Amino acid sequence: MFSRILIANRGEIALRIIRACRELGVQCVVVYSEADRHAHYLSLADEAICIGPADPAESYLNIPRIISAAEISNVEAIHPGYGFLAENAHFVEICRDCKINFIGPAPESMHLLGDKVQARKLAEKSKVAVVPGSDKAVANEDEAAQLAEKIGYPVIIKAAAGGGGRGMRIAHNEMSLRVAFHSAETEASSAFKNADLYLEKYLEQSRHVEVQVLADHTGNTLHLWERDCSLQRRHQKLVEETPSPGLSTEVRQELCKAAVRLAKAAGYINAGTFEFLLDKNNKFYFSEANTRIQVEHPITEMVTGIDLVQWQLRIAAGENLKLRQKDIRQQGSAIECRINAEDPANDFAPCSGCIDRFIPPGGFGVRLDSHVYPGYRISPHYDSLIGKLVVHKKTRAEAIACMKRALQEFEVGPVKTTIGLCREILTHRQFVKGKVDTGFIERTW
Amino acid sequence: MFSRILIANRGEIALRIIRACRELGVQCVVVYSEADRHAHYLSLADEAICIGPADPAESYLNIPRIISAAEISNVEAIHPGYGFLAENAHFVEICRDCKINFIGPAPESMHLLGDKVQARKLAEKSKVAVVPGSDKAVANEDEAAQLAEKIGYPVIIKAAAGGGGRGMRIAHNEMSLRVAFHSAETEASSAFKNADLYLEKYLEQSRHVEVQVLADHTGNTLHLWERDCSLQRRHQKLVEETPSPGLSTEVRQELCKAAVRLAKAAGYINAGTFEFLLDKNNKFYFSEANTRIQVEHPITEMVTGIDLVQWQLRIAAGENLKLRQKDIRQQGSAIECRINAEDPANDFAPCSGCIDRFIPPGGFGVRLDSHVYPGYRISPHYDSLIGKLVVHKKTRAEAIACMKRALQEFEVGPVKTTIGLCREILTHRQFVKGKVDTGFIERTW
Amino acid sequence: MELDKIKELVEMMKANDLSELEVVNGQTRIVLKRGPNQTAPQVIAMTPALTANGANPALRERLAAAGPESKDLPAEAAEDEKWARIVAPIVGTLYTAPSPNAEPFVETDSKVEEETVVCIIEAMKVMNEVKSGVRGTIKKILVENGSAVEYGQPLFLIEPD
Amino acid sequence: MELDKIKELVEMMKANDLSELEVVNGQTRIVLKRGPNQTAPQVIAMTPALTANGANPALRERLAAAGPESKDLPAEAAEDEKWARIVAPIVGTLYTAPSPNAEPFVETDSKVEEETVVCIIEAMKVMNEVKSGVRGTIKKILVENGSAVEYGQPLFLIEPD
Repeated sequence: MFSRILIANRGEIALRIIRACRELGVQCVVVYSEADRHAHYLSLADEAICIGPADPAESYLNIPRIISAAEISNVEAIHPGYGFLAENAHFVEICRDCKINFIGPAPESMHLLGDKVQARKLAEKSKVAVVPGSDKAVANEDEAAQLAEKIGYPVIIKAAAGGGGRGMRIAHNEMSLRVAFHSAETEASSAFKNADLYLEKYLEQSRHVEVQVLADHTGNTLHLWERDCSLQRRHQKLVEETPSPGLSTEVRQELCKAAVRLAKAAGYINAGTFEFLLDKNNKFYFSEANTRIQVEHPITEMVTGIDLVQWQLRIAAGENLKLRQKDIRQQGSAIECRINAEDPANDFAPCSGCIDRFIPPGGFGVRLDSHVYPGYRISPHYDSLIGKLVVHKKTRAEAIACMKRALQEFEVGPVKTTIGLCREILTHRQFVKGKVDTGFIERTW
Repeated sequence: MFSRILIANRGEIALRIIRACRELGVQCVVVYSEADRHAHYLSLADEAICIGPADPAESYLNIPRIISAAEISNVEAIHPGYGFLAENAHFVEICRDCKINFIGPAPESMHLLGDKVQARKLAEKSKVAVVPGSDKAVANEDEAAQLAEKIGYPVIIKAAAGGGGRGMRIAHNEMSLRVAFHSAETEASSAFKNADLYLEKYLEQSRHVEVQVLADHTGNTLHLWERDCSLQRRHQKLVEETPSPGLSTEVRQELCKAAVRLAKAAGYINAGTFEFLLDKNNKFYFSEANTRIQVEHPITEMVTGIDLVQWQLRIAAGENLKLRQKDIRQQGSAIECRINAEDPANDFAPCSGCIDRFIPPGGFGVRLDSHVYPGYRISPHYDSLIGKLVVHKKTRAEAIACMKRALQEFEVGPVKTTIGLCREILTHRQFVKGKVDTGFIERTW
Repeated sequence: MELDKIKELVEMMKANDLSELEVVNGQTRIVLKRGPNQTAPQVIAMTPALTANGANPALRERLAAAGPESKDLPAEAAEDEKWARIVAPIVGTLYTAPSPNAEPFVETDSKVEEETVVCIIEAMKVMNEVKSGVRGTIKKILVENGSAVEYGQPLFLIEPD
Repeated sequence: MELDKIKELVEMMKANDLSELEVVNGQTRIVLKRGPNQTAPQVIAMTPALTANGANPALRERLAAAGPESKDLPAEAAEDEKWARIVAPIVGTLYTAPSPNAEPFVETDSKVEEETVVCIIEAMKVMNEVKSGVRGTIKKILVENGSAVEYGQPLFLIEPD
């Protein structure tokens, strides 16, 4: 195991990695920007190094500053968390050049899976269905219109290098396609410095179901079952659960095996997620891979009892999985609600400012991952996630009851949050029946 | 199931019961004294009723006031929590007379098990070993001295009606016995209005191991495995864990079966605990029964996945256990640390006053049961427990690592707490090896 | 302390961005607090209400309103402050008259002695008489016949002689 | 207590940026608080140090001491306040001289121009020259040769001309 690592991230995921390090007895150094100078989690690390001003480009996204911090703090590895540099293959290559271990997959797998066009080819080779769509980047508007005509509307435009919903557009006819193509191109170009777009059929009333994978250097590639993340708003996940209420045992098995085939085909090592769309007829299509730990990883930890972040460190340090597939059981039901500092009444505008009141829920079945405490200041420079509320109970009905009471206990002020919306979702008849799809939130609220 | 119950307690256990009610969809009314008027948990109940001033005799221990509150709030049952009226058979009889369900065992079992002399007889009939000692209350000092001579020093004097360490004295010779007898008599008389004392051999270097039992009205009596509560200071438990590191599989099975025999012999219904001492030779002796939910119940919930407080309500409402013994598995390892507002540097004097800083730990494996939040005022009228920090992991080693990092994260101020002492205990070689006994804390700190 | 004087203090607080002001002068005590978002200062009567924002706003309101040291409305506060209160000594069901068809024990403007029974509280089938404890005039009846009252709940406002 | 007197106190608070004021005089007691978030009056450079009580006190001290807004000692603070600071523009290893055996770029009392190189910070094998940015006299060197510095860390105190 490493004796000392650097955490190149902030907020709740930095704290999550600090916790894993503490439990493994690994020293951790966390970098921070000036905006995070007073964040409490810094004091829980063994060292904290200021790397720049609030602007992510000058701090958390700045490769030279992070590598320099790793060098002066004498670490053996860097954990990138999620977001920022987590899926930047160039950063992984630089780590390799500097002889610093990157806690994640090799840059080759990242390149392969990070490019959506290449990932589709991989899926086809692995006999995993993909949504009908373009086999490569669409050259221009006219080509897009032609293809859309062929596969049928509605279609979705995605940035080849994208993630987290940015650069995505849905078009229901040629006119809206042409408009969407331009704005997606601009957004992709500025967000990812890569204007490549591709196009696929938009599956209406589909569920978003993803599979967690862990793989070691010997090729032992295991799945940790699925997560259902259908509850999204503008492609941003809001409520996640496992097991997925929309899967039969057979489809679940097929789906998880497909993810393992994909991971093996990509030579994948470490923790990763393979995302699928499940259509109305329970047919699933590979959508994309996330070559990093995901925000919603805790629900998988709860039902399997396996600490994913600890395993990320272990695998990166050369340890092999002692587990076999049949040891990984999906016990009980887990739900996560993302608590964002956003104002649902004001089109989910992010709220910044000081959190004066913060009374978290607790008790049996409740887990909270949050870097927030009374007096915490939300910086406008970063995302609005202030906590992940997770419950784990024997049955889905009990998990829903537990989440409802936990949301009820959770007090945050004066900033506005998604707590109230989550309560409404958990109470909604459709959610309780397990009959939701990716369009549910936008149709309903 | 009941539609509405009254919670006749305060602090963390009142909150615990509120949570169980919320998840079951049962309305709850909580009583409070003037000292608890501003406690946050009151706002989580459906109704809160002030029943008197801070002095427990005028509020939480006052039967007429609690019954009157139950009457005006139109409830079907009363949950007594632990402490206060929880083991008061007279209160249970009054509830029965007033046609209010008492969430706990029948007064007859309570009488039988609450009297230590009768409980010993029951154990002998059930073929469960008891510590050598008096078969009935010791009449006076001379009789005590005579008996002590017969069974051999050291001996322990206990109040027949006692609990929670009050009225207990250890004597190593006749002189100390005579002194101890008098002070124990005075204490028992004032604390329990019953001066009866009994005497038994004091088992040195023994472990305190107790068994959780659940029994329904049909006689289905199940154990939920054991808890090891050897880490005590002046007979007050401080750290508890399950499974007990001091038990072999055979002894564990025997012990748990003995508890079930005792529960059946007492006609016990609802949740209860049977306490045993385990001597150096792994021989166990029945010590006493607690006819209520216990402070340390969460560790049992973590390893079995069974919500004990919800089952208390269900059983009291006439529901039968759907479980069979073989369904109840002890999965992983759980530890609880009691966080008390006490100053270890000042002989554990309770601290009262305002808690300004309260940053609880979180993340994977951590459960916190606490009614405290920043701005909470600790009243000098009640016990000093401000929270129960519980962890649950696959192995004992992982649970210890998790507890250590959770204690490290936990910030409470300006009042002094037992957090630091718990950290020292969790780090101590003897604890890590699982080699502690009931005298460990007092010998070491 | 005249009302005008309080008004002036309030204006001064606003103008100077004061958050809190306390003046004690012999028997008189004035506490004024101004929140960051409030335009008008609140007169606070010593006891902070529950700050909770939890399950049941109705309960919170009830708790806030029913507390022995709280007020219904800030406007009434100053006036009510002058009067003494008779509070519930026990929890139970309150009756304002000795029997369903009888006259009430007291009404607004009733003169009472210290030993005058002002109401009955039933607890565990026992009727407990509540005495005024103060000699004076009943100015306000705060509870209805047959209602449940909790310990310490204000029942009557009385102007002592 | 006259209103005028309170007004005067308030003016004084404002003028001196006091956040709290309490006057007790026999029977009279006055408490005034100003500003929503201020708990203490602002004196010199307030360092919002980490309030944490967590894993590593050493780190906390280091963070508190190393922050660009912090001071070594309150006593020195007033004096140091007069001087400008040269802070680290990047994170890396600082060298006070161009090579191991060379003379340092600057010493205490060195005169520097805006363009004078005062040290080098190595980051990812690149030597980055740090220029004074201010014309003046170096009064204090806060870091040692070869030490690791973080972004914004004060390196030199300089008395501008």
